[in-house]
Amino acid sequence: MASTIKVKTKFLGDVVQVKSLMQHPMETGARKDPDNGFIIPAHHITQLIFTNNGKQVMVANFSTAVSKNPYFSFSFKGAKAGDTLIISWVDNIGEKGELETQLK
Amino acid sequence: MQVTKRAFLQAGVVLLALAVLPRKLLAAAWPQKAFSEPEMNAALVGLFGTDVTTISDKITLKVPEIAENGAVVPVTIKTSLQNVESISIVVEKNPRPMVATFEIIPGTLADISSRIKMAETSNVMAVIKTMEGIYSTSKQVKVTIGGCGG
Amino acid sequence: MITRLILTLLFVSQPVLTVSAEESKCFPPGEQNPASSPGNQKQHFEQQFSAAENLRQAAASAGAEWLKTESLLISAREEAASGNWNLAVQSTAKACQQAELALQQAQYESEAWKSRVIK
Amino acid sequence: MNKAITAGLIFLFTLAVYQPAFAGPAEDRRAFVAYFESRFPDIPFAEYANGIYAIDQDARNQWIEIEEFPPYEFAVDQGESLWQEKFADGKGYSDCFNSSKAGVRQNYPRVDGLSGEVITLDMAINLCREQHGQKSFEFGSEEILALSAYIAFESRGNVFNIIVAEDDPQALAAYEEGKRFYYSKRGQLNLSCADCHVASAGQYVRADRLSSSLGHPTHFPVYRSKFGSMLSLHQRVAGCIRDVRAKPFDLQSPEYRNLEYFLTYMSNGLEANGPGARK
Repeated sequence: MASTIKVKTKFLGDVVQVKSLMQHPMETGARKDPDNGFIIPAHHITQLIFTNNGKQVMVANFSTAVSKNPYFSFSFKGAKAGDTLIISWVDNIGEKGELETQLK
Repeated sequence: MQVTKRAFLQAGVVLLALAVLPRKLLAAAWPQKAFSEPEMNAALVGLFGTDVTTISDKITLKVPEIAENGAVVPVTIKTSLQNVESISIVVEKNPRPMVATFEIIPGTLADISSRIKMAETSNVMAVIKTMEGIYSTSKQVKVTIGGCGG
Repeated sequence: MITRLILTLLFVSQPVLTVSAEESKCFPPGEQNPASSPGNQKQHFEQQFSAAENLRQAAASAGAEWLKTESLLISAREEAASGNWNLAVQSTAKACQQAELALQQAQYESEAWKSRVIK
Repeated sequence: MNKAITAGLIFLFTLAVYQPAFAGPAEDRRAFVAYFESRFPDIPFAEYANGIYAIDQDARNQWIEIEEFPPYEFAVDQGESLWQEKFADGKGYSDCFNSSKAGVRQNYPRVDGLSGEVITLDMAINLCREQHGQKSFEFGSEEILALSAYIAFESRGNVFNIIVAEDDPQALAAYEEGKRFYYSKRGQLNLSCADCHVASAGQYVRADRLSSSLGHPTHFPVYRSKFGSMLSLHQRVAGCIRDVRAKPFDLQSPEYRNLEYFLTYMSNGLEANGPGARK
């Protein structure tokens, strides 16, 4: 089973740049199913958290207005190659996704 | 002192993190109230306790002039303001204007990018909360009804 | 700014698609509803419908059927089933006209496309 | 004037103005490329592979942002794992595509020597499955889009080289059919592909700018933000057909395959750069 998260990291001097992409429908709860006309219930990531070697480096809080298959990028200092970066998301119905990667 | 208090909290978070990692998410609660407000000022109050922000030219908000597709509008926000605590994206005319808010932890740069949905042509506001205050800058993004997709 | 969004498409000159009343194989909708008896209405509708359906199929086999022709005929059937003869007849007439124009378009295009090839 | 002279004059006149409707494919392509080069003198040839983003700068900037981390990467990953699966007889896709996934995209569509039919990449994927006793995928399904996305990704940078052999009547007939389809007006709006994507390329239709046909097929399949999913070239064409208010044909119908053959031949020399990201 492929992960629901993809990540690319790059060192720029002492800063590491993290780009991430999640596979998630990000349903707003206002959209109708084109097949039957029923409202599709809201289903969206609420929090996306990045933890480097056990230290939280980013907490992103999302509403339904973040695009489908969300993209998020940020940068942080104080990391070195080989550090373990954990990316995890949780959504409004309790589903979760997680990916562990080594910085390079 | 604010800095000390923050450092103390930070240490607490790390300890907690060590205790419950790897599966548990430990962030502050998801700001449900701010995210459900249908009106921009109320959304700002929901998140910051006030809707008053100081317009700052130290914030760079990169958005397209005309969105190719309102469902996927690239947004980049960065700032040279110091002691940044959070960055938020607010779309004035969205049904629920608060789009996302990012906690900037010490060591993390105040420089983020994402892609957001816009219901119609609207001002997009980048709000930066620092230890000193709440700052913002806005830009209009036009959202058009497509023709046939090119 | 606004001018950028205004339709600026300039299409090359187009033939006007028309089928004269004498040439048309479709029943004009006005003559379709003598309302003498329910049996007559049904019979007239069925005649009109099969003329339209034949033309639609001819347009389809020429690869030229228009988007809504079939759904117009489907809704005509539904209206007929509930006894709304006027609506049934109107939908059928519209579908028939579309099919006829589509066929004319295909016929015209069988040669006309050649003049558009970039040389 | 006597009748003989009149007839003679008419004959000479006919000779002078008569031009065969059939120009060779190579000649067609030169004229096609030359048209766009004179229309958009500032756009280098290779840029046409990027579709509308060769023409529209504001849209291009947003596209570049999407390409920072394009959502089609999930489809490429899925396609890779599908590619590696073995069929019941122990064979795999690499046995059908000459052991190599690279160097595939740019050779499709091609004309099958036996049947004379245009074989597109999507069709070749299914033919491979059938040959090895597997059920074929539905055209437009997630699986076939993922596989074609992966194959396109692995073929990136290779240059399109569609062959229409001038001594192969079946290939020429398929090419001519595609060309006829391309230039024929259709639908309630009475528009041909060329009306929008040649004569009006770069112009606005409501809020959208029309792409140029040169380069149309190079980047498919694409991730369409509008749908939040992958889309094949034939699904895109079906969208156009619907937009001119004509009834669309089935995916992988002879009409669309012939059109793809013609269109891709027109784009020979451009790089395969799929999968793409579009609004």
